[in-house]
Amino acid sequence: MSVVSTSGVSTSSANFFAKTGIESLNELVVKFANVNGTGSASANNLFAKAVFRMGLPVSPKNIFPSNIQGLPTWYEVRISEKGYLARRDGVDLMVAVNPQSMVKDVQEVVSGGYFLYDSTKPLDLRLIRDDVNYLGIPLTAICLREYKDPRQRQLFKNIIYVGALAALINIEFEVLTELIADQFKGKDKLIAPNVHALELGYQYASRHFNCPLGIRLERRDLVGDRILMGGNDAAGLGAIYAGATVAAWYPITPSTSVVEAFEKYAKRLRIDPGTGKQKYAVVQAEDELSAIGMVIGACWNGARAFTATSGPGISLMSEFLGLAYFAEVPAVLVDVQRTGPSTGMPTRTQQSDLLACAYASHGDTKHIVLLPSTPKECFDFTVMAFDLADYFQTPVVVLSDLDLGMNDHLSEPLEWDDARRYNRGKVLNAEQLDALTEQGKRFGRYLDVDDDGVCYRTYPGAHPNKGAFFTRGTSRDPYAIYTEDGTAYADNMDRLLKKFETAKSAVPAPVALPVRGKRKANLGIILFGTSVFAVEEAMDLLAGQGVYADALVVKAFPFHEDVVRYIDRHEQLFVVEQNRDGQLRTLLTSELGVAPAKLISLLNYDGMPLTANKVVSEIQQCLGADDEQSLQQAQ
Amino acid sequence: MSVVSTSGVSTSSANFFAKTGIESLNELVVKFANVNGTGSASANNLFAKAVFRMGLPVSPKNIFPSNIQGLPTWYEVRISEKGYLARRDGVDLMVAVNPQSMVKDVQEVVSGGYFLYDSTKPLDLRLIRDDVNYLGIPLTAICLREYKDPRQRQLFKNIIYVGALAALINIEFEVLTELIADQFKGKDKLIAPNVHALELGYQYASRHFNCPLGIRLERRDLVGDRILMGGNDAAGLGAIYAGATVAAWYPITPSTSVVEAFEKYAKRLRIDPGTGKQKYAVVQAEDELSAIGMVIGACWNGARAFTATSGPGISLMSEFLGLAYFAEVPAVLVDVQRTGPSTGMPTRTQQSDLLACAYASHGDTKHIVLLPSTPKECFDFTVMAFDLADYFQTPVVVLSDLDLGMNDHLSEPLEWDDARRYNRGKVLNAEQLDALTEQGKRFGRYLDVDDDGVCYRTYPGAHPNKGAFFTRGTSRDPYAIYTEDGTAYADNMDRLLKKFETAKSAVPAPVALPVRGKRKANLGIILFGTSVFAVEEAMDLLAGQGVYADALVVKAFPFHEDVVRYIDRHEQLFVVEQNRDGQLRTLLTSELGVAPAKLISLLNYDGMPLTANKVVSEIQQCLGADDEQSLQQAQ
Amino acid sequence: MSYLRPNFRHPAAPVNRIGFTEKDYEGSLSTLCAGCGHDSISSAIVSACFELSIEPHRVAKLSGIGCSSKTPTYFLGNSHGFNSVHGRMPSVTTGANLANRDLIYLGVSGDGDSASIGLGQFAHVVRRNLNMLYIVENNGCYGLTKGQNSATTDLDSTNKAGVTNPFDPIDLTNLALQLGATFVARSFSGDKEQLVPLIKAAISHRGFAFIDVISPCVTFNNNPGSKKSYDFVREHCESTATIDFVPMREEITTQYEPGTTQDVTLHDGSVVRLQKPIAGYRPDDRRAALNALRDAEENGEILTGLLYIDEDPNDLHDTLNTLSTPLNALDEAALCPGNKTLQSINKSFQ
Amino acid sequence: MSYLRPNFRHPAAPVNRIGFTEKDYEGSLSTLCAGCGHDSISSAIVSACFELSIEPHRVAKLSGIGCSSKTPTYFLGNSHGFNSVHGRMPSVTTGANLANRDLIYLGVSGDGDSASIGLGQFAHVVRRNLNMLYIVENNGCYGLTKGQNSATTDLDSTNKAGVTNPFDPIDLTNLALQLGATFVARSFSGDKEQLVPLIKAAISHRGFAFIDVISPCVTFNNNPGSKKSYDFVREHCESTATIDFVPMREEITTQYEPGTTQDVTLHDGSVVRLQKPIAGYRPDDRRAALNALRDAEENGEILTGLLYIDEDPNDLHDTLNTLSTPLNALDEAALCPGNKTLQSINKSFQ
Ligand SMILES: Cc1ncc(C[n+]2csc(CCOP(=O)(O)OP(=O)(O)O)c2C)c(N)n1
Ligand SMILES: Cc1ncc(C[n+]2csc(CCOP(=O)(O)OP(=O)(O)O)c2C)c(N)n1
Ligand code: SF4
Ligand code: SF4
Ligand SMILES: [Mg+2]
Ligand SMILES: [Mg+2]
Repeated sequence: MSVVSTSGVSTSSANFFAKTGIESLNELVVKFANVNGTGSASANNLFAKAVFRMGLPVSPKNIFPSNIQGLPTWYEVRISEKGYLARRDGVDLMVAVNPQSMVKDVQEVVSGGYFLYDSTKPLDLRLIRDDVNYLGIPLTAICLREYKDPRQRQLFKNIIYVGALAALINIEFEVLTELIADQFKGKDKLIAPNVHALELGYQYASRHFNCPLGIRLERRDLVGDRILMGGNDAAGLGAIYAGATVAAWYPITPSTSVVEAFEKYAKRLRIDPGTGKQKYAVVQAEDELSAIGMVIGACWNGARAFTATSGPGISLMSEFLGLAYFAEVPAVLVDVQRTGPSTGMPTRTQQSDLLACAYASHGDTKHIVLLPSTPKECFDFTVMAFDLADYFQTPVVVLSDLDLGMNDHLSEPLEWDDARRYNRGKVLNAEQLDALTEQGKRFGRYLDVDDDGVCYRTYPGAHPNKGAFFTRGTSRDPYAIYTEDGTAYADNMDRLLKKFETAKSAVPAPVALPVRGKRKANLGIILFGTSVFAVEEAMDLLAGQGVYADALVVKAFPFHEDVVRYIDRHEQLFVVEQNRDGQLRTLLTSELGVAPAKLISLLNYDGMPLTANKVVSEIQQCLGADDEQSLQQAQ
Repeated sequence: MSVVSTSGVSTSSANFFAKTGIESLNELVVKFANVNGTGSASANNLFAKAVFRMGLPVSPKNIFPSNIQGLPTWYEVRISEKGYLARRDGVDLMVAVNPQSMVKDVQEVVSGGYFLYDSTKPLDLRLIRDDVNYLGIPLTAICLREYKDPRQRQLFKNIIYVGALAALINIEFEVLTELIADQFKGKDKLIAPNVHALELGYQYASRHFNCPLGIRLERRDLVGDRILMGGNDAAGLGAIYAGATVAAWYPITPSTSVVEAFEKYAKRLRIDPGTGKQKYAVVQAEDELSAIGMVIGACWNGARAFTATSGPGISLMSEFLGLAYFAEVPAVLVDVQRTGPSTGMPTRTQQSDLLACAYASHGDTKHIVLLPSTPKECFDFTVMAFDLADYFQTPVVVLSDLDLGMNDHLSEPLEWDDARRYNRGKVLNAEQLDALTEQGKRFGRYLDVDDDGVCYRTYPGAHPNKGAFFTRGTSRDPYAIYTEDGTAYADNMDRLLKKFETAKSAVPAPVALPVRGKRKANLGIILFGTSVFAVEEAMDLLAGQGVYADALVVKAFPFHEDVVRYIDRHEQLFVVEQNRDGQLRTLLTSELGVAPAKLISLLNYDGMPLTANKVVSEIQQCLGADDEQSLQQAQ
Repeated sequence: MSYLRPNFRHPAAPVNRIGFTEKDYEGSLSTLCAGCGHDSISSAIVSACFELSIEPHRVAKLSGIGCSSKTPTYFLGNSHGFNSVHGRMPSVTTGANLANRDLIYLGVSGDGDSASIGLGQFAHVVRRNLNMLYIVENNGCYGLTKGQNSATTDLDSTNKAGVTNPFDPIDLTNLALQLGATFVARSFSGDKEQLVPLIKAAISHRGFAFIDVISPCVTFNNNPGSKKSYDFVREHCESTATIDFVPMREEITTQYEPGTTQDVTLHDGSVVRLQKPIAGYRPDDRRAALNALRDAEENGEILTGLLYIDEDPNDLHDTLNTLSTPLNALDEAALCPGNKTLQSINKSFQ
Repeated sequence: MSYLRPNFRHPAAPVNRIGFTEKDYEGSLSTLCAGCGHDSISSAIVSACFELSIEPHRVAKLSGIGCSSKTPTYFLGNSHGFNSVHGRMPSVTTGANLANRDLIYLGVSGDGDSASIGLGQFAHVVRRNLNMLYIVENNGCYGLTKGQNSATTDLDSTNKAGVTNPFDPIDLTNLALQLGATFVARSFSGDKEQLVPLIKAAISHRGFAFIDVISPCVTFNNNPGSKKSYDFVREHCESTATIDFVPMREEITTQYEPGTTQDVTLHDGSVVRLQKPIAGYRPDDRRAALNALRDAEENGEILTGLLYIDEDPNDLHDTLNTLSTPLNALDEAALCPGNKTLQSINKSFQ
């Protein structure tokens, strides 16, 4: 039966309930449709954080435009006590406060779902679906009544709907007030007004709707000591812990917050108590070519330095990456991928810089690329990147993406072993240089002394008359002397290849995702980065349909030998990637000699994070009905 | 018996003959060891051109340092009436006029070969091999006697040894004098002194040695109407014939002479007779980023424009290449490859930019790459590049290399069909736009009207109020309107892929090299570019050893379907490339799904052009003794 | 989202010499922040082109990347536009101009686009005296990437993120003068009275015309140090570490007499002091212009107006002596030497 | 191939304060053309470092790509060197300096390297006032790529390939002054009397020191328009279309008094007129320096000497307020906050 709202403020003809409202406990998707620049971000974060504090796994996605103010922006929150963190199609509850996008927004609501809107003005009839429940709240009217300052009216509108949600889906109000208190610690005068706004919404909802709805939350103890953090914060923090002292960068979405995080923490943790001076330097360069040049100069001179960028920056840095590869200078880059090519969709995610990074620059080059899937891995791999760059004297790219970098993710807490020491690699100091001479040995910058392709270097100024050498992008002999001799050149290129081989055992090993229920897997999946969330969920769904898969999450290029083993164990593999051209598949075939026929590409490249449904449907489609049978028999 | 030279000027203790001098008619390698900046180039060219004019196939290679004056430089000339144009190891006659490199030079002489040197000073004893024939000519002394001006002394020294060679290996003297006459037409006062210098050398040699030697030349009629030309000249000329009107470039070895040739011919062939004004514009940009930007701007605006560069330039241009790919703007690039990575060996050859060009820029991109093997193909493919770029509205790279571009090659003569019309692709003019409106159709810049992935474009200013659109590197809908809609983005990316598919049938087909002697081939070879010369010769040598191969010279990326057919016809293939990482093999596996196991890499990457011996020995080694047997039985 | 003007067309709207109304020079809706100075510049461009009776399709609009570089979408909807890559508009425009010398080239850029990543291309397009109008919409920050300092940010000013700029700003008018620009001007986005005539003059100039337009970023030029600095809303956003709140703002306009100076208060309360040269100022002396710039700078003033003009310079086409017919209009007949010539070229290689 | 000096060491060679002979500051053999101005600059650098009694290993040599950029191999053989990529020496030097503020940074570049591809980096390293000596070995052409015109080539001058330059040259000293450089000088490669003291002063300057050294390219600054233009050998090479003949040349030297001007005849007979400021010239007034430059330019003279110096500016480390200990000398203890802190950071994300 359709209940007409009795809102004291306005009555919207459309404010009624559908025959059946969906029922769901702790498994739902709530989506906020806002206008950017209206201060909704803080309110929406508050919502997600509250769910998190109720012990429920939560995964928010910010879907924002490449502009600053006035365009539609969405915040999609998946809550799942099953622990699924991937995006899920279909919105159970849409908080639609942006008239521009309402037509689109209402279509996204699942049948029987809920549509919360500002009922100050009556609802446009085109928006009415008879299988959706409409929750009208006169947000504007309430704000007009409550606040004088037009900007406060706009700001608190957001807090009010969060208050309403607390009533509607049963968020513990104390959790919200506690969060407000935390947030405005020190600025106490801000606390009361925010709590008041929450109450306004809470009360309105409780008064006008029978709360809680069929979709609601209940406290659980499912997040343990996990944290809710963005990958860029974690990467920036990783650079702090790894001992990076020089950061050179050029602003670009979605990587900007990596260096911003580094600087934020450096201001707190890297000021010399005695002098108040900085134990770090951050330079906003004039462009990406300059940024990577500074990083290479600093690393050449014995500091740990890094830059953060995105696709266009990688293209601009490629000449310098070739220099660092060939001249063997360490460098650390964090590439937070966005949708390419060119400027593409700067505020959407993708995994399409893999080839550009692995083979960056003209000539024969190969670069170490690390592939994190979680904020914790963003932290760990960034730390590791500095050790690898120093040890192998070559650029190392930490390949993140917009989804991982800019969205909050539920992640294992960060850890640091205080016994850990930085591995600065093969660097000779004055004493060692003198010892060498005593042994009658001559220092050769590019001599493969240890037969692992990794040579010894010295820092400028290390010794008054020993160990100085000339670094260059041109061909040179083992003693760093310029040469155009073909054999010397080829030997050096072979050694660089050997060095890359050596790196295989030093990079992080892939992570296996076990088959569900102690079955034998009848197919395998290879993936990297943020595809892991959808694949984890898809493996459960597939198992439910009798398709048992195991999976391997690749963590680095060059490929660890475990990748080879995994591939050998399977006849048929799906390679899941968020790009158009199957870039990981290309690397697997060309670097490991895997028969392409063995690798089926499963691609997602529309800029939105991968969903489990997409994985399941593509795999089912590909297996086809009959295969599916045979698979089931096979069990 | 050792004949002591009776040179009137100086007697060199080392001037004797070995027991046995090699004998060879019209099959030899003559190498000149000079100091660069001493004017030897013109003399050495004279030598090669003379051999060519005697109707003999000749293939000179310039092996020069990355510096301007004072370092060793070599000019290696292979003469082969069998028609082999590849480099060949081992020097039959070394003209050693550079003391710096003599130790190395003498080692390169084959046993029984000849070593011509300046006997003004006695020969260093360390240079004496008892299996080499030494020909001492007091070049410096002669010049001191003959010329006052020190610079003329230096210059004519080179002409004198050419005169001597005429006597020693029997070059027709009239051919030389005729060449001098051609060269200095208009500057007649230069002719006599040059001829005189030739005679000085000729007479000295005839007087002091029993000329001709066992290695000598005889006129043949083997070159027909072929030309002796460098690939860069041909490419520059191709741009003239293709109607290029804008050339924007930045100097870099070995591509500089492409634009220089374009400008040289434009000055002759592109001046408007009436006004004396230029029907072309050449701009030396401030760097490669600017050069490709200008090319893209000009092509966007309806002109045909190109740039020429080498590896480092490709790296710097990659951001712009991604823009042109995604925004669909034509552009033509000539990449004359040198030895990478980074600055590498700027004056040595390599084929290592293939991947950097095919997948240039971040994100999912694929670019059309044409692969010429000869100057004629440099001309034809450059012309074709402009048609392909216009038709497919995308960058096209003509991938040459230092060997092809800067060395003279015996080539089929250039041809032009005067009936040929430029294919400017799908461009709508004012009338067509009006017609469209009359048909009630709306112009959509990115509408796939013909279902081939190729859309219609308009030039700026085409129509007062129709057909204007916004070109951008960001995502847009079929009507060129900015969008962040995932489906619109993905559809567009799929169309770009479809367009690339369409291109497969438009690019030049591969060229098959038939098996020798009507045998059945028992192995296949895939190659591209300048590897063809060594492979042609190797196929003969292998046939002589009972190994019968056919080969396919790939001419373009994306791969023509004939490439697929060829690969399917063979169980086992050698992929011959002049790079370290097997870049063509990578493209074949990832783009065609060929099993990597089927493709054996045969790589040469020391910066020197590939030799037939290298190909033969690697193939034999790989086949192994027993395989070889089985192969022979198989016949 | 802000509109350049209401979207309906007044029946009796005034038409120009070629029968177009001002509306015919507009573009699509702006997606910039309400009150953004860049929108004022867009409407000034619209007015200038309308008043000059330019055929819209004879204009090519080019830009780099940034809020400023987005604006070509918001004016001259009947002109082709090219939103290229960051900092590279000058090279793309150079190529376009070489291909067709008959169009009017309007390049729009930002201070980040031109003074940082694009400084090299800026300097070299000036040096080549390309026939174009180059407008830098100078807001002293990186708007589109959320307000980082740019190379034109004032020394010691603090941006919304609280970062104080320790470097001297680059004055692009100064640089343009040094590098030989033949038309150099500066104005303020809100001063249509000054800006529109300058744009008209620049378009009419045959050669490189540069206008540095000070264009406040209402969102990120939000200096906490300024007098209006206590701000409930800002504190709220700061403590939630989200800078996604952009209050609706009015465009800032101003109007003042030649020879006078004018203080303009920006949205954050900070003040810029603009100066117009005295009536007698003769903009034909490069050196005088440079000194005038320094004088103003030393008094903490920003000199606006037409600073320098060389009435009739050689543009790049003159320098290269290219044909008067646009190169993109030449066909096979005009360009291809034909087979006979080719055969004689073959001879020279035999 | 030319030698900086004979390779044997005189027993009684004079030693400096720290007991080094001049030879200890030399590098490997130069592979530049005989008589190349760049070699003169290298030996001036050697003398300057010797006279300043610098420990060679405390110097880091950096360069881009070009004949000029090759020279760091030819001096200070006991110093680390970095021959980076074309036009990017400034950024690499910036990073190096940030890593270790205690070394002396000597950057060598060419006019192509700095005024064309590298102009943006040049401008921004000036703006940051990096503590370094930046030498441009200015030969007005691209030597290593065989003599194309560069952005500093004189207007209307014709190069060896016969191409006449139609563009105004960029004066890097002028640009450096505009952009706030704190030490700006110009000299001539052959004028050791002027050059050596300038290099010493520049090295001693704490901040960005720029020296534009005019350095003739004996091979490609070979102007057929000059009086010596009839040249048998050149004609020979021209008609054979090979430019591989480089006559042996003597280095050009000169010496003249402050306040005077001096005509220096280059190898091709063309003349440069150098001027030294009068004794009273006070190099502490940026504006005066700019005007002096223009005066000289207008008289067709090239002003040399120390043009401007700011005795005690803030270098980049002062601006960034970095620790006095070099950053590359800090270890885990100094840099890593440890697990306890990390756990409290975890809390802030719960
Ligand atoms: C190569 C590259 N680097 C970085 C970016 C990110 N980016 C976009 S706009 C911008 C700066 C814009 O500043 P400005 O030119 O002043 O324009 P405004 O937004 O201030 O008008 C940057 C750095 C990019 N798009 N491309
Ligand atoms: C990215 C890139 N583009 C082009 C080149 C080719 N190149 C080498 S040196 C040089 C110019 C050198 O000129 P300059 O800096 O004046 O040095 P000079 O040789 O005159 O001393 C160029 C263009 C290169 N090495 N790298
Ligand atoms: S961010 Fe600033 S520059 Fe960008 S649109 Fe908003 S106000 Fe304008
Ligand atoms: S080419 Fe010119 S700059 Fe290069 S070494 Fe020779 S003389 Fe010097
Ligand atoms: Mg800006
Ligand atoms: Mg130079």
